[in-house]
Amino acid sequence: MTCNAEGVIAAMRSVAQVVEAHRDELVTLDREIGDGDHGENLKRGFTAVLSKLDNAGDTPGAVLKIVASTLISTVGGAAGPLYGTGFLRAAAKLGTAETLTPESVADALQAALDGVVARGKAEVGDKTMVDALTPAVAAARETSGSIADVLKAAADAADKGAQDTVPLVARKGRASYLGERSAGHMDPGARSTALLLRAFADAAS
Amino acid sequence: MTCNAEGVIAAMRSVAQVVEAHRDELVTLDREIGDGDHGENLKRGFTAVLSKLDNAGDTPGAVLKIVASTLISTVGGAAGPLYGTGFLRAAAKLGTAETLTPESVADALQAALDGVVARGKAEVGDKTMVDALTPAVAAARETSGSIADVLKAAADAADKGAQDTVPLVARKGRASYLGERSAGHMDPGARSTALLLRAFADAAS
Amino acid sequence: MIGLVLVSHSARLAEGLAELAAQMAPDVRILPAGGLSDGTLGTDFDAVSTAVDRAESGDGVLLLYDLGSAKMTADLAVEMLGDPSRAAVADAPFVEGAVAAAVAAQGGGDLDTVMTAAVSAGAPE
Amino acid sequence: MIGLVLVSHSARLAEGLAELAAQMAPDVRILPAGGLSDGTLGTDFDAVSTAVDRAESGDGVLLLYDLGSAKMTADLAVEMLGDPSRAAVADAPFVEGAVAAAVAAQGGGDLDTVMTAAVSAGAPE
Ligand SMILES: Nc1ncnc2c1ncn2[C@@H]1O[C@H](COP(=O)(O)OP(=O)(O)O)[C@@H](O)[C@H]1O
Ligand SMILES: Nc1ncnc2c1ncn2[C@@H]1O[C@H](COP(=O)(O)OP(=O)(O)O)[C@@H](O)[C@H]1O
Ligand SMILES: [Mg+2]
Ligand SMILES: [Mg+2]
Ligand SMILES: [Mg+2]
Ligand SMILES: [Mg+2]
Repeated sequence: MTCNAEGVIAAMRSVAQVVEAHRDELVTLDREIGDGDHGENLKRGFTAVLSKLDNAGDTPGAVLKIVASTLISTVGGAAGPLYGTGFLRAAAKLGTAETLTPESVADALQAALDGVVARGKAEVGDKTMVDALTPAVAAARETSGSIADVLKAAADAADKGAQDTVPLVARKGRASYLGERSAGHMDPGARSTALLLRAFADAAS
Repeated sequence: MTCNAEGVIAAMRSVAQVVEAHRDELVTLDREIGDGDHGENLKRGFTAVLSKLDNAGDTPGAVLKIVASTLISTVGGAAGPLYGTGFLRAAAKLGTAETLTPESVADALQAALDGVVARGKAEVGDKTMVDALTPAVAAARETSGSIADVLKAAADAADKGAQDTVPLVARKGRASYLGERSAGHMDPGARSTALLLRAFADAAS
Repeated sequence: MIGLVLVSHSARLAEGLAELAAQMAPDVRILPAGGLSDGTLGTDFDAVSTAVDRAESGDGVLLLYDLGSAKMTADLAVEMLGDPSRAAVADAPFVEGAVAAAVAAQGGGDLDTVMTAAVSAGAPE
Repeated sequence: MIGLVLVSHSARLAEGLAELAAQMAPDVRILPAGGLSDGTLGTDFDAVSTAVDRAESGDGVLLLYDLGSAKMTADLAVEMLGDPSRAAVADAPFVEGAVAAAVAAQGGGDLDTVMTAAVSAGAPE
């Protein structure tokens, strides 16, 4: 991907496609331990994002800011303020830089994680998207190489992090109402985080 | 009043009239420290009672049981279960006796108070109808004489009990939400209890 | 499965809470019993009693209420049941308790378990 | 006078609670912000932000919420205000807190007082 605003816009388009393609999977996961709307929430959010992407901004940060505010306004579930805050903090971290670097991508991911944690107060092990995003950020920081390398490492780690939520008992979000019964299911938000990062990685390679 | 079922039915008709006449006063009192519906609640309840009084029963207890279930079904506010339980317990106390005596009237009042307290868990001083009914029962028990004498003593004591709620801070019911601001107003339920007892006393004399 | 009855002064409040709680408990009978039949605010004893009957599918019913006078109506409805041990009134925060109780009922909990879920519910994280 | 915003996943729940709380607080601005614009369950950030604006009459706004994700939406709406100190989100039982907060606001309490009334509200007696 080109590492400017246009590249981020193109990446967001493929994220939206991936979300659409995995809508039903995310709904099914959320039906097991939540209210069954995570796929629909994200689909609604990223469909709205798609409609805002033309001329969304001149810098990666500006584009992510639009993505953030659109998700906040349209997702309608916990994922709205969480991903919204994540994209917002990433945008702020990138500032007015015209292009991304491997380092700035890792920094942006770190800022996104910090934002999600500030918003939702979840810790690793609570069976949330934080369980996918935390190892993703660590992997991104440890990886040297291209932006594609950084994002691929992040996506791989997020996949594993999402898988690792299966045995956990939820302590945050709706799934926490289920107590022990939440064990044995993958957290839908962790899964969607892994999907988003994979879409970014694929777009960058 | 004749001390049989017919007399109780006649007394209930005048209670209904008194409630209707004092609807606005009770609404105004309840607007100060509650939700402003006590007069309307009781009017709705006793209007429904009126429609059930023809052939309501052959004993005072049977009549009071109809009154109780009608109030429970129609009042719609705290006064419904409270007065309903009071009348129900009074009815049970009177059993199948064909006529009232001064002693059975005092016993029935005591049973009504016990029922109101069991239902609402209020103590004297909490600024509720219990503050009118408690002294009324004590006065009824201490009075020897006719049924009219017993009920007049009860009504006089209830009037004073209701007046004495003015400076109190409410600890039960909606008025308790107001805290200190509930002081300086008469409790609407204490006032309606005094009105009911006065109507009974007048009917008996 | 335990059924739930939501006793409220407002029809809309009870209905809205029923739809919220049903989201995570699709198989639980959750019966709203809110407002008076003329549309004004208040609790309707007969509506509550009917809702308790409808919520019962054999394992018992938990009632939740919005304000103190609704609790008295709920208590009375339980006392007047043929078998009062088949239902219980939870002293729980109305919304938080109803959602937690619905999830516990969906999980197959008995009346005690569902009651405990309701009364120990706080604002979720 | 402090205004209130009731952030819920359900339009009916928020509206019903607003009418319940208004009973004892006729002069308080109590704005329901429940559900998504398509009528489904969820929290609508833009509706919450608009409600905060409308609830503000100069003294500040308290927001209450039904479930954790509604809290996050409420927090975000406050942070995005021009002056975030003009509003606050109460970690309180939704129904009980809203009624207590409404009464406290009606009594002329400031934002701290109304917040305290909300968070210390339990099931009333
Ligand atoms: N407090 C929290 N911190 C981090 N993530 C959370 C939190 N609460 C919920 N989540 C994430 O949000 C996901 C659910 O999102 P979604 O279904 O869109 O929202 P809702 O639960 O409001 O229906 C969960 O799977 C979890 O990953
Ligand atoms: N727990 C209680 N115990 C005794 N009396 C109570 C209790 N709660 C409320 N009351 C009485 O009920 C009266 C209010 O009745 P009403 O206005 O009909 O009901 P609501 O408060 O539900 O609108 C109060 O004035 C008080 O006397
Ligand atoms: Mg969901
Ligand atoms: Mg949802
Ligand atoms: Mg009232
Ligand atoms: Mg009322």
